[in-house]
Amino acid sequence: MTRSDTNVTMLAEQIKDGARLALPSENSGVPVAVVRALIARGARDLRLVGGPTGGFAIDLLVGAGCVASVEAAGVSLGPRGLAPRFCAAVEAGEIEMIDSTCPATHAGFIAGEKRLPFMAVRGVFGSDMLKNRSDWFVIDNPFPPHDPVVVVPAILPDVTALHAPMADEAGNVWVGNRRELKTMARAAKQVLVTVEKIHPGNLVKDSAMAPGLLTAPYIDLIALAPRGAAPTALPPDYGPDDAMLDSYASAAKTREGFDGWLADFLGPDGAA
Amino acid sequence: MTRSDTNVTMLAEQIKDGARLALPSENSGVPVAVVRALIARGARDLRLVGGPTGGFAIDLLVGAGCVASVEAAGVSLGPRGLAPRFCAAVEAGEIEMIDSTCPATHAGFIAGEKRLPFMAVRGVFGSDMLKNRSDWFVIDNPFPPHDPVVVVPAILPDVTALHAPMADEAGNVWVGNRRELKTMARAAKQVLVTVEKIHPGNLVKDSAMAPGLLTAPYIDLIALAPRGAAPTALPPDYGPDDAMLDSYASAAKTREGFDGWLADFLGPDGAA
Amino acid sequence: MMREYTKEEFLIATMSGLFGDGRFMVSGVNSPIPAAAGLLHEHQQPGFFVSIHGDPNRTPFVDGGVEPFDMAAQGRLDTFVFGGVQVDGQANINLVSIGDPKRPKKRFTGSFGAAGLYYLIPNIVLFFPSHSRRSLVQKVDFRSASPQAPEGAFRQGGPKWLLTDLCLFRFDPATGGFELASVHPGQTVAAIRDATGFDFVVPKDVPTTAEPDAATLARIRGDVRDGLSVAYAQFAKDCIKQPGS
Amino acid sequence: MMREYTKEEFLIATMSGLFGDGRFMVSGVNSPIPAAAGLLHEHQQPGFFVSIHGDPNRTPFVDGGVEPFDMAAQGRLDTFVFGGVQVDGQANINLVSIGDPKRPKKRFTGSFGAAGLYYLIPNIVLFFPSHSRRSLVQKVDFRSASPQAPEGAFRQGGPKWLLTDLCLFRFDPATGGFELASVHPGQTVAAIRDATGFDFVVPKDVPTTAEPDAATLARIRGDVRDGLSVAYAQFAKDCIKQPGS
Repeated sequence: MTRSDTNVTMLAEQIKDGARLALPSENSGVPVAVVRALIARGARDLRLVGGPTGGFAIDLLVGAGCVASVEAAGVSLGPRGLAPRFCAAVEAGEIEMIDSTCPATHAGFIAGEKRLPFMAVRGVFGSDMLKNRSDWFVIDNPFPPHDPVVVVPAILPDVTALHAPMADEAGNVWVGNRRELKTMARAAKQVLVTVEKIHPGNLVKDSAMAPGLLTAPYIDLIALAPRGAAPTALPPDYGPDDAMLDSYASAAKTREGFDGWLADFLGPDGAA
Repeated sequence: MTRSDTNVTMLAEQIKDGARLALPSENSGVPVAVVRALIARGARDLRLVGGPTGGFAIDLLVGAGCVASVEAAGVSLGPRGLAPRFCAAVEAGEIEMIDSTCPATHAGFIAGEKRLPFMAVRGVFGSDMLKNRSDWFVIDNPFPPHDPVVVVPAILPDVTALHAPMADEAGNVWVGNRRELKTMARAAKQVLVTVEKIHPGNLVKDSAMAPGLLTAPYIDLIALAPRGAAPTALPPDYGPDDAMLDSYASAAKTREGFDGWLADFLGPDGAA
Repeated sequence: MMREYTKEEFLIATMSGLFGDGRFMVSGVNSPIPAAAGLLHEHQQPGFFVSIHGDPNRTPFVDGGVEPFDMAAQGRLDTFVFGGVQVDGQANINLVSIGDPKRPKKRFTGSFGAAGLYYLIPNIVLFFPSHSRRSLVQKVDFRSASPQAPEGAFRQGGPKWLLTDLCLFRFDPATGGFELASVHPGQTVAAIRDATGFDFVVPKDVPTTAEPDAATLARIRGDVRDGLSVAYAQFAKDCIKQPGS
Repeated sequence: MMREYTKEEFLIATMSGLFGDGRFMVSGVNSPIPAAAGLLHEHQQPGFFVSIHGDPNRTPFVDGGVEPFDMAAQGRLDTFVFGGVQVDGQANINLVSIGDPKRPKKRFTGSFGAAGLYYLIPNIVLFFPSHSRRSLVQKVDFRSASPQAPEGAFRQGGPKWLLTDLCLFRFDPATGGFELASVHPGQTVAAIRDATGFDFVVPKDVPTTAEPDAATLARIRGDVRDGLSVAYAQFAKDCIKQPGS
């Protein structure tokens, strides 16, 4: 086992069973290496929050039996269609699905980042999310014209885990234009990051790179994990592994197919 | 008159007398060239909003008689002490001062950026801003524990004007880590930008530079204005012009001193 | 040369005609026809620009997932196309599930941004390319987005059109229902009634949806096909004819 | 060697002792003594870091002016020093004006972030280095920040100490008033009463504020002086002695 494997495993150990775990949307820094370690460990009862949506990683965790609930504005395999294990688990009543809508999840994370109790969001009226969710409701705008407005509570995950193109030696992580990752991280109690590589020096002093950084004070642990987001894409470093995602989409249509695919994915050391 | 002078003048013409004009905090991209053009034109009744504070430019505009009101969390010359024309104008009752506090102004701009009617802000209780401002008040948090929380309305300036290190040929402006400039721009009805230089190509495609961009869709007009923020600093391009700021701080202590300094600053063509 | 076009080419041309005089459209995940219609509209409406998910040259966002929603709130996002599993006669759309949502017969993706954007984007086109009583229903099983708000609610946009493979409906915000705007070539009002699970208004004269002219088809098979191939190479190849054909 | 230190060195050493076991402090505009006290505290408290306005190597913010306020809300900003024009016996501070604020006799800068941060930062030190009845008043003319909130208001911080050039007060959130914590060398309780416009509690035994020891002075004149010179070269030169003196 290489040192970086050890680190990813240690990092995944920080995510306790039952944790409320926020994960980036597809192709936005999904920490697949950590997800793999969680499955290898046999993590249970995770309460996932998509940022604001999810894909391969959520489907994988659900299929592997690690998940109690999913809060997301959408879960899919993108161009490959529905997320088969996620859909099957919802249909079988095996997980709780907490449907959201993107701007409401963003608002919840922003409120979390600012430790505000709530934030308003435009629209959402008439939707069944508003009807079904006891934690969303309509108040009167306290300002003229005192129109009804939907408010949602802060989202404060136990852990936000993400994968990024690089960290620097000072522990700053470059997330580029995925600004919502900063928000999700700052809203969380604990922040775990895997990266492609360690960049020498301190990127805060690089005026071009600084605006894309999630800086060291927000981060609890960093581990090296080359291609740690694969098979999902990590712009600008790499695109999706189409062959692997195709094989997943096809295999995961059935329970048996998924189990076989997962065994291959975990490899011979995969069993916890 | 050079082309860039013409452009700054044209750009300043967009700012109508009486406009609610948001300006960046000191050393964060203050559009001094535009301020100079406003004074040369004899602009009147501007309602300035500091982002969230102000310094040299606000003092200059106030001293030149261009200002009806200032909304800010603070106005000062930084290491050079109080803003003399601003203080004199408040003491003489010549301008309306609308005192704010930094996080409330930030919250107002963020609400403006999202076109939300209001936003909550932590603290602020017991302050005379809360007492004096009819547009700030306390509501009950709609979520448990239903604690009192201060809410402030969206700030929607008529114009946000700023100076930046560069624009690219596609009209994107790089503001680097001055994230609040993006927020202030997106909250405004009109956005006017001066820049040090035009960068070839399209920086949206440069993953390092992209996170620091205010992109073209948000911007109404761009004009070249080399050293357009001087004598204030424009990191990372240049620091403050200490000699000029020292001479200002000293001269502006009196009405006569200010008038003489301003005449020099405007130059022989300065009279509108 | 009549009818010398694919179903997709017809829908691209028709949809493009619904995009009006706005300036900015975002086409979401898995939306080749809306993306193509946006590209076509760029030629028809100077100043119009379509952002295409999956095309890095057409992704002008630099502040992550929040930015398009803030842009919509700012009135900078004029046009959007929503699909779904079901749509009903009140323009409620369902992207979530069939059956009881707590224990659905069939689960789908989720609502994405629809519930918010439904109040912010002036020109929303609902696109259901498989017109049947299973997709155009009396009442959706789950409301992912609804135009039905309490009185006085802020609204700067909403659904305007419902385009299917059989016809085009116009949504009337005053009545909260659909009116048949045109029937596609070869279709009849009766056939559309048969295939539709909700009631709708039928005006006295129902025009036939215009067929794309030669210039439009040439444009679709030229610039649009090229531009679309960045994000949707397979679709462009399979569903749009070769240039000059 | 007794009293072989400047007034500023004494205040730096004393203030540093108030910074407790927090990890992150931000020192604002025009705050050389707080900045120096922060630098000194870095040596006394492992893991402590002071951000200094004007020192690019000590400005870890990458998201503009909002970030420090969000950090404060997140509980990541432990220590802050506020000054002002006036402070009263209820720890209200005034950074705005003397007289009627609508038409003040004297206008100052404004409240900056104090009104919000007063509820978010656990360890707030008020610093009024010119102790007199003009600055320590019965009732401030303008409340830039106040700890007086409605019942149940969210509060994770507030003023803890009031340091002047004559003494140190401790703020008691239970009574909402100040208690004399120590008098600086050479001062008396009576002199402090004389110079103070508000009432305060005087415990039976009032200690004298400790003087900085030789090691502390050496540290101030060494690393602290060097570090401070980036943002406050003139102050470091004028108010801190040469190393070894």
